[in-house]
Amino acid sequence: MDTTNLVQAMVSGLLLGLPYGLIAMGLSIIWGVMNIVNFAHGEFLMVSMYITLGLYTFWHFSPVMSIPVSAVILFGTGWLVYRYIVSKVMSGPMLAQVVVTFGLSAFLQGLFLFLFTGNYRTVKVSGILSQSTNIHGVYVSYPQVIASLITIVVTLFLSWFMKNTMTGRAIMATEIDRETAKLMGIDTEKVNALSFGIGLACVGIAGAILSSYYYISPYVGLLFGLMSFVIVALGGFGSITGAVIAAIIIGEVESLGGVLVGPAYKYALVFSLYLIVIFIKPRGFFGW
Amino acid sequence: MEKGKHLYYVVLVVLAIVFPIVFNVPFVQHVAIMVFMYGMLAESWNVIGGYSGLFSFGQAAFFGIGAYTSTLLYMQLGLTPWIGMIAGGLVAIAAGIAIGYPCSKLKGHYFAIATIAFAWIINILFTNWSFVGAATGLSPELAPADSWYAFQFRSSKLPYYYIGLFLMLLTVYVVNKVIKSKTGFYLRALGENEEVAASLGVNIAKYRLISISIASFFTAVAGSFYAQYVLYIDPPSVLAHFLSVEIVLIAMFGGSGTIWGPIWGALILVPLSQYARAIWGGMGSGLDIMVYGFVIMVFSIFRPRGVVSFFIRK
Amino acid sequence: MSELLKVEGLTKRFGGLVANDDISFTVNKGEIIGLIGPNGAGKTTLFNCITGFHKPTSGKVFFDGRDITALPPHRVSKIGIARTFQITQVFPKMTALENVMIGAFAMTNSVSEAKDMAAETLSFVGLGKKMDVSGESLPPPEQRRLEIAMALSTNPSLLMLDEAMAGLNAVEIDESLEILRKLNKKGITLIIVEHVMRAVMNICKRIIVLENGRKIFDGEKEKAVNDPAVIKAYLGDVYHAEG
Amino acid sequence: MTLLSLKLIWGMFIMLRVNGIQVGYGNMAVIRDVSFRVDKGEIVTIVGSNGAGKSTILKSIVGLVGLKKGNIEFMGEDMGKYQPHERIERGIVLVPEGGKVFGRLTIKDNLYLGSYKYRKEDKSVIEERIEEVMEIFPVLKERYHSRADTMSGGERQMLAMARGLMGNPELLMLDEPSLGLAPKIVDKIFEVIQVIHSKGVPILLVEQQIHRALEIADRGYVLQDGVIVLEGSGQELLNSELVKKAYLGM
Amino acid sequence: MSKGKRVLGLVVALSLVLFALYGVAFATKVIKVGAVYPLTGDIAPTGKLCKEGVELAVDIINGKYDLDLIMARTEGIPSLGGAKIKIIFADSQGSPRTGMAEAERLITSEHVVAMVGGYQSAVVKTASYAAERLKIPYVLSDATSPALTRRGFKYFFRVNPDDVISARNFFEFVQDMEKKFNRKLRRVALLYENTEWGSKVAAQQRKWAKEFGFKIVADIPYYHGATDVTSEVLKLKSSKPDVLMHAPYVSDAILFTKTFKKLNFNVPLWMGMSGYLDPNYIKSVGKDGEYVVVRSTFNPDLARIKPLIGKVNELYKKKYGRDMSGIAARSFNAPLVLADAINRAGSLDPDAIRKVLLETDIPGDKILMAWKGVKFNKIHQNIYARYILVQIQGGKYHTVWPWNVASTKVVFPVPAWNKR
Repeated sequence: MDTTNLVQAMVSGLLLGLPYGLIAMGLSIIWGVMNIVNFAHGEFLMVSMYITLGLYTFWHFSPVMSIPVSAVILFGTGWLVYRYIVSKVMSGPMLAQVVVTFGLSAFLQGLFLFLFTGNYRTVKVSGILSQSTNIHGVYVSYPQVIASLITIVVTLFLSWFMKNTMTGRAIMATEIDRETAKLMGIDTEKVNALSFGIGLACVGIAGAILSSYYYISPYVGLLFGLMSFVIVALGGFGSITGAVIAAIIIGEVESLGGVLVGPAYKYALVFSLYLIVIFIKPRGFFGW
Repeated sequence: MEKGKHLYYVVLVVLAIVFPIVFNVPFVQHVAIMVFMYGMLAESWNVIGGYSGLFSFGQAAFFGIGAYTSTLLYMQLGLTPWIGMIAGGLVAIAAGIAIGYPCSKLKGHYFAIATIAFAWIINILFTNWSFVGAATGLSPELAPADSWYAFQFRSSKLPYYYIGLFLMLLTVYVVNKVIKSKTGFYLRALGENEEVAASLGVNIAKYRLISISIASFFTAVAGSFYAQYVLYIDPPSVLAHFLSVEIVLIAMFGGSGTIWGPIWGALILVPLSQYARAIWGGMGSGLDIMVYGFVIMVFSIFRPRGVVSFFIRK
Repeated sequence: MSELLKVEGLTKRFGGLVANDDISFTVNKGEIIGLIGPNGAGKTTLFNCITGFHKPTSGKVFFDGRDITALPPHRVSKIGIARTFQITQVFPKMTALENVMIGAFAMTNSVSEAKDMAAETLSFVGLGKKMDVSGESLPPPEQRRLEIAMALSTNPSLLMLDEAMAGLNAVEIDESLEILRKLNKKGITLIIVEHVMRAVMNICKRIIVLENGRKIFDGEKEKAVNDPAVIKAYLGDVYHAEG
Repeated sequence: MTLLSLKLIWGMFIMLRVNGIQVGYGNMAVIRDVSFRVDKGEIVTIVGSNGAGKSTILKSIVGLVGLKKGNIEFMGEDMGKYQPHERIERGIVLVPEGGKVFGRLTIKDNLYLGSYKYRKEDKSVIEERIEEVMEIFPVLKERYHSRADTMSGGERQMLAMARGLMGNPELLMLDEPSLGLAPKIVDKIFEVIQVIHSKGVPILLVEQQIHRALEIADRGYVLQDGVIVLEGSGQELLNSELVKKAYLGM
Repeated sequence: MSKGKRVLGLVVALSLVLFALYGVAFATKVIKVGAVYPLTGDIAPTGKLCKEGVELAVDIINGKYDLDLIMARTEGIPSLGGAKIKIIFADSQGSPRTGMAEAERLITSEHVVAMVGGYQSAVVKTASYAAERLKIPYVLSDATSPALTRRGFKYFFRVNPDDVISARNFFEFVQDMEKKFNRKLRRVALLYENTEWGSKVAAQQRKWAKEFGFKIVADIPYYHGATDVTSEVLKLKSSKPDVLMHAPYVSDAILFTKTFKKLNFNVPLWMGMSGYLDPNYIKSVGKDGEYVVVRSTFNPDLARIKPLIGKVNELYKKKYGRDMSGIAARSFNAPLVLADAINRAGSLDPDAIRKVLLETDIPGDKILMAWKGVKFNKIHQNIYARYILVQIQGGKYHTVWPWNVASTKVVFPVPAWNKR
């Protein structure tokens, strides 16, 4: 394996990992605040990809332009899903929440299969989104760079938001101690809905930008959802930066490991890494 | 009350025995066999997830290990799958301990994801390991005729039906026995509060492993049963992540932490998915999956504690 | 009196924080020791180190002459040390009887025997009528007593109670003290962490005071209330007014 | 004077009125029939064993626990229809037991959260308030940017109270402010309670250190088995046989 | 017993009985034939194409068409009084277990007299096992795993060529290319999705590579459904192959094509199968899919040498609005062969159908494919079946090999990405 390929693998790993981070961040927020596993997370990614496809098909929105639209729609979806579905089982046993979100994921898959068939679709991008550049033999595709940059921006924004706004503090407070948060006059139900919305908005952003270089089908969310579970657990539940750092690590392991050990084993490496880390640090890198 | 309850069970079992004779339709029998298999799987999961508070999302690994062990023993050594079934169970226990031991400090979601990771690793290893047929999977040579030794029945599904029924009832019986014993009390204690349990002399690590072993064993036995029933196994069909999820789903849907809950779950969800597919699946429109998901969702909103909550009086 | 528990130079660090700093003391058979000190002084950490929930950073713990340092909790329980927790912890979904049975299984493998033993212990702490009530539906003071019953059911020779009196009124405290005295008469040695000074003063002969992880006093209770270090760190000048 | 205007004037003095409330978890009633009131400028204390339902009363006033019977009036308005956050916006503040602060957040963030109801106002409103509160709790100033979980038990209690004041309470409820604190720190807490009181904030105090609580209280109620068995001025209660015997151990 | 318990018990019991009755209720009037395809799941789009091919074949069997095709000029099955064929489709969800259960259901509850189709080899394996057990003829024309016909099944027949033939054809083609362009193309990279089908394809390719003296420079299985394939492509890239042989499903074909481009992986001869033949592929990757050489059994441009192909393609176009794909065409064969057998047998008895199937000898001009005909050997494999190779040029598939049926010249080597 020559150096160029190794560097290529590392760069690709980074560009692969960062967008994972965006998806995982959304999951992490939901997980942290409500302590529930959103099994339908990957399916919401799929929904946002179809939204991007729709915007492209009818109004020729480029995926970058559909980011805000998709984020807003997914935010609203998250809010509604919390209000009308998840909140109903919040007081139930933990796994009732698993069952509900799993049911939701099957429902969404079925629904999109029904509406759009199982056909694979792509958003035809042009201009910079369709190009890649070559730096000393290392190829970097612009859409992935854009996706990574957006991830960084969103991470910085969310970290700032959590630390410096009243709403952010309210989310953190709810995450730490729900009852005391209520005593601050925080409407924790609203915070939950908001967090679900923010979590899905992250997915909305990720889905829009992913559409520029990934195919779209009702089943596309499966592995993305699964990877984000692992990433969130690796980074530590509820930690935004933890999710991003874990995502980069996972991306690198997937990419470098695939090259060095063999592509067939790359996911095995990813999962083994999780197990090893978790045996040493049972709460992930940044878990509290 | 006790007596009435026993009578109730006897009637149910008799009904179960007569059922396939009355409805001698292979598809109906197939659905019933799947009910038994999933009932068994969900009941095994119940031991760890329902009672001991260890939410495993990786049961497919043990299912696959059971299926592979008995099939390999039959193909390589000509050993009857009946013994292979036990062997598979034992191998699964070993695997369960191998993963359970290092995981003994993990709780809640972290444990759940560790089991997902474990099952995926097993899946990937099997997919690339040529000794176990790698991606191609294994199909044991077909016996020329029905054979109890080879555990293959071609002329009728009835043997599978009764074996499945028996295995499921056996699982329920054993789980019930365990739960009512000291071990069972300890497992429940783990599930409710590990710290207090430890302070009262419960060896957490040991009982976690006991719990995992029981569940792995019966899950593997179900896997062997499956392998003999379908006579073809490959990683996507016996080691799939989705299978693990289904098991949890059924147990939860029926009501985990109760003896009959998981069986109810299987009794309702398995026919639902099978018939939804049979009725709408041919259109390929996704309607069946939609209906399945919708029913699960709505039901768990109104009955978050599962089907068994119908039986628990306020 | 013979020595039952001996703590030698026990230190426990959590990262940079020193929760227990070189603590040594001995407890003799049949004693009732009061362990007091401000919040965060390291009392609960000390409990956790003795009962195996934490591994001490350095130092040793001996029980009945045997080195039990870093033995896991269930082993510590088996050799005869029982404890309760600062924040009441019971098995929420199990009935009171089942809660106590878990402890009783340390003595027997038979479910029916465990049941009988548990019933007896429950009656002993005055919860005989609440056997079938689930742990979580008992009111807090009764959960406290259930906790004691659970600890007792393991047949300990040393019982360590972490704020078992918090939230009890005077009458209830007296009742609890009565139970503790009875236990002590049976030969059970007691270490109690308590802020309720009237309880401590009432039942303990000897008091150990911790501050910032260090032992600052160990001796007769009468001396404690006049000890300037104890007054400065913990009691303040108001103690006398409280009676 | 008509009856109506009498009621109006009377109402101007009453901050909180609790009428025959019943509260319970599951099948058991923790609070069976409790009525009391807090007037403007008063310190009122409820005496009774912990776990007997004093905390539950405070929680039900702020809305964390639902009522089975009875009602709660605050500044003449029935609180029944309001969620906890709506009650807090109306000026009811509860400082919870055990100095519960948000450990992973800084002292600054904790204080900001205390004035969550002013989130839509200009930041300077909050900053000003922080200045005021700091005067009462100078210790917080030094640690302003450090995490709350690095503080000692006593400091946390101070922070919890300061955070409560950030909400500009019309009624401040303190749940066991001295719980688990060294007697020395307790002195300080009681000093601060009086300082707060001197600023005209009515206080409803639930306290284990009965003697000291009654000393500073204008009025007190004795709660036993879920009902109020005795009420009177702090001094009256201190001298009553019941309190002496059951709570002061005299 | 509580009221809830009783009501629930009743509901469950009742629905179980209803479900059970559902299984028994149907009786036969038309001739029912079962077909199991992946109609949901991530290869559902391909399953749907298969279904379309089957549906068109049934139209032709049941109606009167002026086509030089078996069963076209008659309506229904003449020897059975013009009885109509009806296909009962079922969804395998891509799972062998479901495939088996659905096959059984079709046979025992829907009372189909024979089975066709399957697409994924792993599913056909169990579905055909069920059919064999229940003694129902199974005529397959889409799955390609060689193992399927090597189990000694009595009732199982395959019309289309298998992967042994495919692998051999691939290397024959490469050899022909070497001759034609006078350039050595000995370094071969294998890339395949890692389930039953892909791994079997690779095994055959390895075998034939050895036979023909090619060097395997990369042998890369991958997880179908992966979110990213960078490392796979990097491995390929560093092996510097002359020829790439790729066995993907459609989603992987799309993802790999995009990644090839992204990482500037260029191979002189890019060969693929299956997923590359799915119309979704060209639709999704557009220009980037140009010049892939794809294994097929059919292509509309063969109409030039076999007019029948053009006519059938017209019918297909009328029905579905686009050209008939190789996938649909492949599935089209089985129902015709089966209907012909039923007609000749004049009976629905499985053994009678089996007997005439064994005697089948359909000449090449009576079938859609450019084969010499249909004739089954000992293991029930059609001995005349073979592949053609098509190349994507200008967004369409053009036949390029064997040379004698080629409609267009093969473009070689594949130009650099920035020159496409």
